[in-house]
Amino acid sequence: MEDLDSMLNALGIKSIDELFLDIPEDLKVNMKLGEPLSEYDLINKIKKIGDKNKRNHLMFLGNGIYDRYIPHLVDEIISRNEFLTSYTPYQPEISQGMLTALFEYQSIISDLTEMDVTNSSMYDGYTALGEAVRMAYRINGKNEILIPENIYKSKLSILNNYSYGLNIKYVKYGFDRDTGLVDLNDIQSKVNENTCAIITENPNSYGLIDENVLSINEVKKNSLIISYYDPISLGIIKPPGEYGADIAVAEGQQLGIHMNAGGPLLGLFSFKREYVHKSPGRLIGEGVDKNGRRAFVMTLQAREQHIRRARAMSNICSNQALMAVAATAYLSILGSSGLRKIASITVNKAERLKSALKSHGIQTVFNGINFSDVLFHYGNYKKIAENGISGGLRLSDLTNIDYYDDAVFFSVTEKTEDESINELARILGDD
Amino acid sequence: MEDLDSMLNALGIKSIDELFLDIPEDLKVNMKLGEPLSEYDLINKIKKIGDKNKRNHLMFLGNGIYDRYIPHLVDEIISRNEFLTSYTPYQPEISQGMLTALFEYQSIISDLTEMDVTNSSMYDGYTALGEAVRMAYRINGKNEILIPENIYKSKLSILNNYSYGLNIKYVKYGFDRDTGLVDLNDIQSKVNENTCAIITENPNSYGLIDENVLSINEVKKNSLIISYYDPISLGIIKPPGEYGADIAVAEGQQLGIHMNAGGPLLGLFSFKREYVHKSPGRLIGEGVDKNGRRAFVMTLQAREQHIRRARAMSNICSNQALMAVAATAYLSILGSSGLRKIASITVNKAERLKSALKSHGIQTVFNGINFSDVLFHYGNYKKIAENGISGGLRLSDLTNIDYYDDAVFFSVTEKTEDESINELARILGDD
Amino acid sequence: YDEDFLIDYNTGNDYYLNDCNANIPDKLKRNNLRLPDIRSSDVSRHFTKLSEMNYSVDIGTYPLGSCTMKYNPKYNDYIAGIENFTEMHPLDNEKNMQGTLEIMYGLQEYLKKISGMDYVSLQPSAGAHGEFTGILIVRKYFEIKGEIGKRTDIIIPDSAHGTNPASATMAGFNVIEIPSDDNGLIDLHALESVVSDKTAAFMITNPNTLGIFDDNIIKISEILHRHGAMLYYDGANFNAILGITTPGIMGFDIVHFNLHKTFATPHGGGGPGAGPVAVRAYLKDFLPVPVIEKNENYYYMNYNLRHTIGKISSYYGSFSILLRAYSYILKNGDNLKINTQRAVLNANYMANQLSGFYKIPYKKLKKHEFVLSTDGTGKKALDISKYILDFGVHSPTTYFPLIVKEAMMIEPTETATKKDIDFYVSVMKKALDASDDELRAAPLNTSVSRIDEVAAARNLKLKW
Amino acid sequence: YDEDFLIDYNTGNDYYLNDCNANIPDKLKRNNLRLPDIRSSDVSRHFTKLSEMNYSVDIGTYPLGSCTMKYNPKYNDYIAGIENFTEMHPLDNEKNMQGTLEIMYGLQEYLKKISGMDYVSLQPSAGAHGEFTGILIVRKYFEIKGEIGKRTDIIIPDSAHGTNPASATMAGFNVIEIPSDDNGLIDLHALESVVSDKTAAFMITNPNTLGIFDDNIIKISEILHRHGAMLYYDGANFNAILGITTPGIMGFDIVHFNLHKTFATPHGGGGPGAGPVAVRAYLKDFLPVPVIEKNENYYYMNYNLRHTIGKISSYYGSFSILLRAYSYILKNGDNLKINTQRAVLNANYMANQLSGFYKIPYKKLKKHEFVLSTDGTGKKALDISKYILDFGVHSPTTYFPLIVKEAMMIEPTETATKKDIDFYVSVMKKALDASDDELRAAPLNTSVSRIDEVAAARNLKLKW
Repeated sequence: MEDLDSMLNALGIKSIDELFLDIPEDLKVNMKLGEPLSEYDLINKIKKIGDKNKRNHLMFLGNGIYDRYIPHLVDEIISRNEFLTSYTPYQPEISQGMLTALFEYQSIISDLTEMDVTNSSMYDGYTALGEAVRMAYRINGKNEILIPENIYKSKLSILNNYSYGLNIKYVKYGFDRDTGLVDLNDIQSKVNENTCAIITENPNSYGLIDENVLSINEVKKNSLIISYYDPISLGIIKPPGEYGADIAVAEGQQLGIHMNAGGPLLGLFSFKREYVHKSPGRLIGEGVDKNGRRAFVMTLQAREQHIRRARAMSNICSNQALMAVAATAYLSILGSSGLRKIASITVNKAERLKSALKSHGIQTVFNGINFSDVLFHYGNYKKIAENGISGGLRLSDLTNIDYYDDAVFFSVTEKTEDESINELARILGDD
Repeated sequence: MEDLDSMLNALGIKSIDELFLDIPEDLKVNMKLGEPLSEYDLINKIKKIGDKNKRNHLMFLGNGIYDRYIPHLVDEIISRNEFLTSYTPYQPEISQGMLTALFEYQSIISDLTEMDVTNSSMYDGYTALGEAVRMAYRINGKNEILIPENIYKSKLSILNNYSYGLNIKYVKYGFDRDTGLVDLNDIQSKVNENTCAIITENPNSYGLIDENVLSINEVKKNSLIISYYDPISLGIIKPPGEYGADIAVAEGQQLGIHMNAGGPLLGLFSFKREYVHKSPGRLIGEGVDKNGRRAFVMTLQAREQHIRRARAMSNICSNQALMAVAATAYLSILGSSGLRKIASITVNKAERLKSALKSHGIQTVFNGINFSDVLFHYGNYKKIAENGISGGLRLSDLTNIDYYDDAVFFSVTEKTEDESINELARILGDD
Repeated sequence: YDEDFLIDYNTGNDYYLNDCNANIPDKLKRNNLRLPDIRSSDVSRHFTKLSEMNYSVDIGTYPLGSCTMKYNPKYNDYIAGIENFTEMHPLDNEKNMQGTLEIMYGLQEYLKKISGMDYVSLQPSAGAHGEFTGILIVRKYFEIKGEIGKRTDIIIPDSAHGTNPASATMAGFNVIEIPSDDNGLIDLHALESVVSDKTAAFMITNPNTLGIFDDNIIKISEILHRHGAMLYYDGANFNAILGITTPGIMGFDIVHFNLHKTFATPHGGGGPGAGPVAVRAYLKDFLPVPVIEKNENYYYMNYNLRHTIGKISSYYGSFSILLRAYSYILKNGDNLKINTQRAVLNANYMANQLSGFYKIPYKKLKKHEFVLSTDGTGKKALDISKYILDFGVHSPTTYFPLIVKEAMMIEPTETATKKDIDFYVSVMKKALDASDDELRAAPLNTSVSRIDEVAAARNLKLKW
Repeated sequence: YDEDFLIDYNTGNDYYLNDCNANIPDKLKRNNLRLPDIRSSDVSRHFTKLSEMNYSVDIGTYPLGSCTMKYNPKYNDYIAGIENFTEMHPLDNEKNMQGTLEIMYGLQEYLKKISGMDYVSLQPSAGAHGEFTGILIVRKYFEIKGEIGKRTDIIIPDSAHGTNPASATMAGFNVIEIPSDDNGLIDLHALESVVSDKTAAFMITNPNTLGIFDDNIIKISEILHRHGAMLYYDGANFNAILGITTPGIMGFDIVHFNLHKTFATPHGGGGPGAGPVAVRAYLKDFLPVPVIEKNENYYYMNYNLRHTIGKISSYYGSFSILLRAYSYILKNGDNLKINTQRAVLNANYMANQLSGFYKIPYKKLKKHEFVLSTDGTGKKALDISKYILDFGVHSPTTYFPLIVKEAMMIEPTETATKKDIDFYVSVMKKALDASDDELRAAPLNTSVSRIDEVAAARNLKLKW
């Protein structure tokens, strides 16, 4: 048993209460938070709450968060005490493990996107996009941002919040109503000398792999390209670095992170080397120690809040370091061949979903190539709900687009079983 | 990609098959073990098999294996790669972690039992008892072992196997039919100059905390006492070291090890210092390194099979090291106060079970104090089965005792909920 | 360890998946993809070795001031891994998510009580994100009130965390910094002299970063409110007051929490954290949507807040962190107050033990942390922070707060035992006896020695 | 780390449980109980630090000969933790345990196929336990046959694992050791000269501990069977033949497996292992009970074996280890043969690379392992084994088998990459260039230096 009395004695006090004499009595509260529980009772209670969640085998949700298979080694790695319970690596000499892992994260995401630099993580994809807009504004000071007209409403809401304090205007560009692909002419007509940046999405918000996105570079003039991509799709489709992205951001949840009702997530944030001093977030750099040995440190900290305070490039302090380690582990376990396969299986499963639903009379809205998310014409929402299907998100709920009748999403991943697809088709088609 | 060709080149061969030319062609087989699976498919398949197990909330099984709560920290510790995937610590300089942990295990179990020495684990409680008999025989060379008449049949079977090659005779001693406690007079009458050892059990095989066991010391004459105990019970009842045990063994599963349908388990094996050179299994000793620093090594290896071969004290090589670490972690997390509480709760739950069943007309076979296992008169086996109750093991199945009508066991632990007890009583009593 | 990069292993990928090709037009198809080509066994070894080169709460004392590095109980790792929680999609049907929503609702309720506020949003992903959210609420509030053109300033003390001014600027406010008084507290005169009807809010911690509780807090609140401005509570130092007092009773309008500090969720080497925001009733309508509400026993997401700032995170916040915090509160209950008391005892005891050896400026009675100065010892805080690493402990936060010269900011938390503190104190004393050469040479027993950070920033290398 | 014992922490237990007293007569009541008084946070730190002082497969190459230290895939840790398996009581109703029984049945079937035998018992807890079980079966068989008085001998080659003679003695047999021939193989003449109608069995590995496959195996089998004796297969070296050949086709009667070797279950710093036994049809009735059988789709435990030796473990074996082995086989399927090939390639490549530098006696073509001798290099195997520890690798098994002077027995397994092997070879070569002083001083970079084992055995200290 510890000698608490000797601690009190050293302080010359009789009771711990004396340490709170500086708090006026009338500010003190008598808070009731409940009896303490044993660990067993705690886990019992929480498990019972968990049991109220219903997990459905007809799982066709996506649109940003995907139920992909996570190799157990990923969980094993990020549950190592030394990663899990460490703080931001302020003392690099005893934090080389995390620093190296984060440096590898920066490297692997830069390789994946073919961008020059990747920072050591943002909160999630949407806030990363918000930070990208702020960064673009810092780079060229212009104030119009072109955004896709079908951008998710929640994404747009975050953009608005992230530029709330700035003088930024969002201008929407259109899509071809038949193909669902970006309308390059519309972009061209809207780019002007005030255009700060064009936000592109590939796959786009209709779920299509959009070849026109690859050509936005040709119409952007002096503006910047902010590319919002799907990291798994980069296993088979061209990376943002190849089609002119200045800043590339994405939601990294698919890279080894459990869905967890949407958090914690991982904002991937990459950019061209020349913009590094305008970039937000943490950066890990390689250097050497006194003995010339390779060593890693947080670098360019002068951009950050704890040094630059009001003039910092962002206010980020805590970020998603552990999730970045998960993504690094995930991508290295899969390797190039694994990622290519998973991306390919996803495309093929989407095709399978389309043909299964088609054979039950349900049509896609567009004819293009889908990645995970596929948009169908289907109006019997009640049936979706009654059959407890997880899926069938309405385009009109997710976006401001309302000119496609009864357009709903069903999404797939490499985990989607063919039997589930068939079952879904049977249920939906059985009118 | 690795350069396998260069390995083949170095060997001067063209194909790996050439490395198997020494195996005659007619000995080669074409084995079909199935297509490889992805990790996802694997886990899916195994989970589906797991779903075929039915876990019952009316869980009243015990009699050696108990469903106790395991603090998650225990699992966390034994899943550390460095413990989990290491081998026997043959190179102590890089194995101090496991060696220290095992030394602590030896210490903590010695403290728990108040015995001098504990070895670094046996397979399980029953084989530990088998090894204890062999050790007793090595110590005094006599060949009669007194055993309780109500000893579990499976335990006895293992004893027979462990002494199969020795000239050992098992002689049973009796119990008072009313109290269910050891008959000291019977033991006294059976101890003679050939008696090698007396095996005692506390709690005894009827589930009773048996005060007579504490007095066997007084009637043993020149024989040895081998004490089989319940490690959790030592939170409140006297330890074997206090009532004269020469060798004390137990099943350690309750100390932080999941039930896992009965394995892996942990054989606790302690003894008096003077017998150390006759003892089986691994021993970790404290020593110093070249620089005088405290260090741990496997010691007295000359007793073991890899050195002494045919004349070894046992054939044990692999043991239950990781489970020993679990037990060490478990006992240190609980501490003296925690173990006392768990033991007390167990006794109280047993009392609760007795009064609940009694209020529904179901009587205990004995009136003594029970630890986890309680013997009731109850003959409606069908009802137990039909209600899917996990429990109701028959005394006549477990032991060779057949003179108590319809005697069945229901067991409790600190996890047993009062509502479950009440539900059990309602179901059983509702005749 | 001298550990290679993943990309340099080239041991051949062995992750098994059926092969498969998708039909993608060449124009879209990726040609080169260069991910590490490495076996799973090597991935495991790589990260196991890296992890062993990393300090953590599970290794030893980690008294980073204002970071509250307390033990992260392992039962929460189990709980956070329950598949019924981890495998929920955020856009699933509300009916399917009742368990998830119950946890979130329960945590909102706890945080209300703990902060003494009326409503809570769990959405922000980190403390700084909570600040940003809070300040956006301030902005929106004044916008709706028609005062946004006028309310341009946010006042912040010079002892504040750097995130405060950064968040305020990010939301488009001017930051006005005011100096602390001679006691390290808020200088009421300085405050009065800058506060005006241009003031939107005053952002402070209490206790502040010096670990000192400002008992003028009610006066401060009155000053702000008299000018129609708000008082913002930075919850980074909540570990000092949990169960003792609340921002609500102190007169704050908006509060953010750092769940990874006060509520023992693991910090993950930098994150994820979680930074819920609590507000008074009059600000409820401004919170991010959805908030979780309850109707009989049915939990639902309420998107209907009249003046909501909208969304601040992609979904509802860092659920698995929220779950751990909920579980931590549920398990400890009324004992949380005992944790607070112990944290404060530890800080005061440690300050007391060091006080003859280092200057510990300002008021003697500390709360959860204290700041010492190496000024006058002839040693630099930097050198001492490196020297003590060789003894298996983590250094304090150094050179912060900026108002103390050669500052070392120490927060032992309730996890530190007397033994830990006594050892730490002995190491800190030993550092004073070390020669300049010894100090400059330190650390010696770490996986790398002191790093040339200036060179690393000059010759930027940000990828392998 | 200089780490205190748990018992020396005295930081105060903080494990929360409601207090409670049981009514126990004083006579029975324990008065003193002295377990460590330590906080959970300190328990976590203690074991985290200890673990970092321990080498493992997840750190690096671990080529202990005959131990088959291959990578233990992490998916198996997940699988072994599935609560539907971990939380089953062994005495539960058969109907409740269908999942558990299906796994056991499935593994029995796999092991039959892999061994070429007819029946399997999963009950033994380790390899040596499997040997003991096998030899008990031999004993019981001859007892039933009425020959036990006569069949007193078990023959074992001098290159055998120590467990073989120990297990044979334990079951009450005399052990007769025969020398190996000039090729390190079984000397058929020596065998013929000792085999007789007193012989109960011959226990061997093939390939043997030198890693050499004995192609006289069919002759050997004939010799034994001609004398009415049995041939016992020690499965420790199974990693050399899995998928290539089987003990069945080689003529063995009884086989044990070491699942923790061949089937990649983690060795846990010494255990738990699992040592299933497979036998030919005529021995089925002698197996321990129960064996798992199947009736349509219902799995059940068959206790009805006429001559069963009874029980050898408390219940049915190390289920969680069995589950991992099952899962490993199910996942890899036909690729297991590729693992075997790679293991053999690795051993031969490594032997080849070292052959100019160390003597590698006997036949050149190895299987999964090989033995080198430091004899002639002027260095002791012990010194070299300590020297190489400083390079972050684990040493080979030293001074075994006994028939090779200054032996180092090396088994890289399929986990070793070319890079691993090349590095290991370079370190082994470097050791030859080290001075005697350097060798004797080694290891230097480990948590402790060389330990005085003799003193530790003389001044026995077995508890804190």
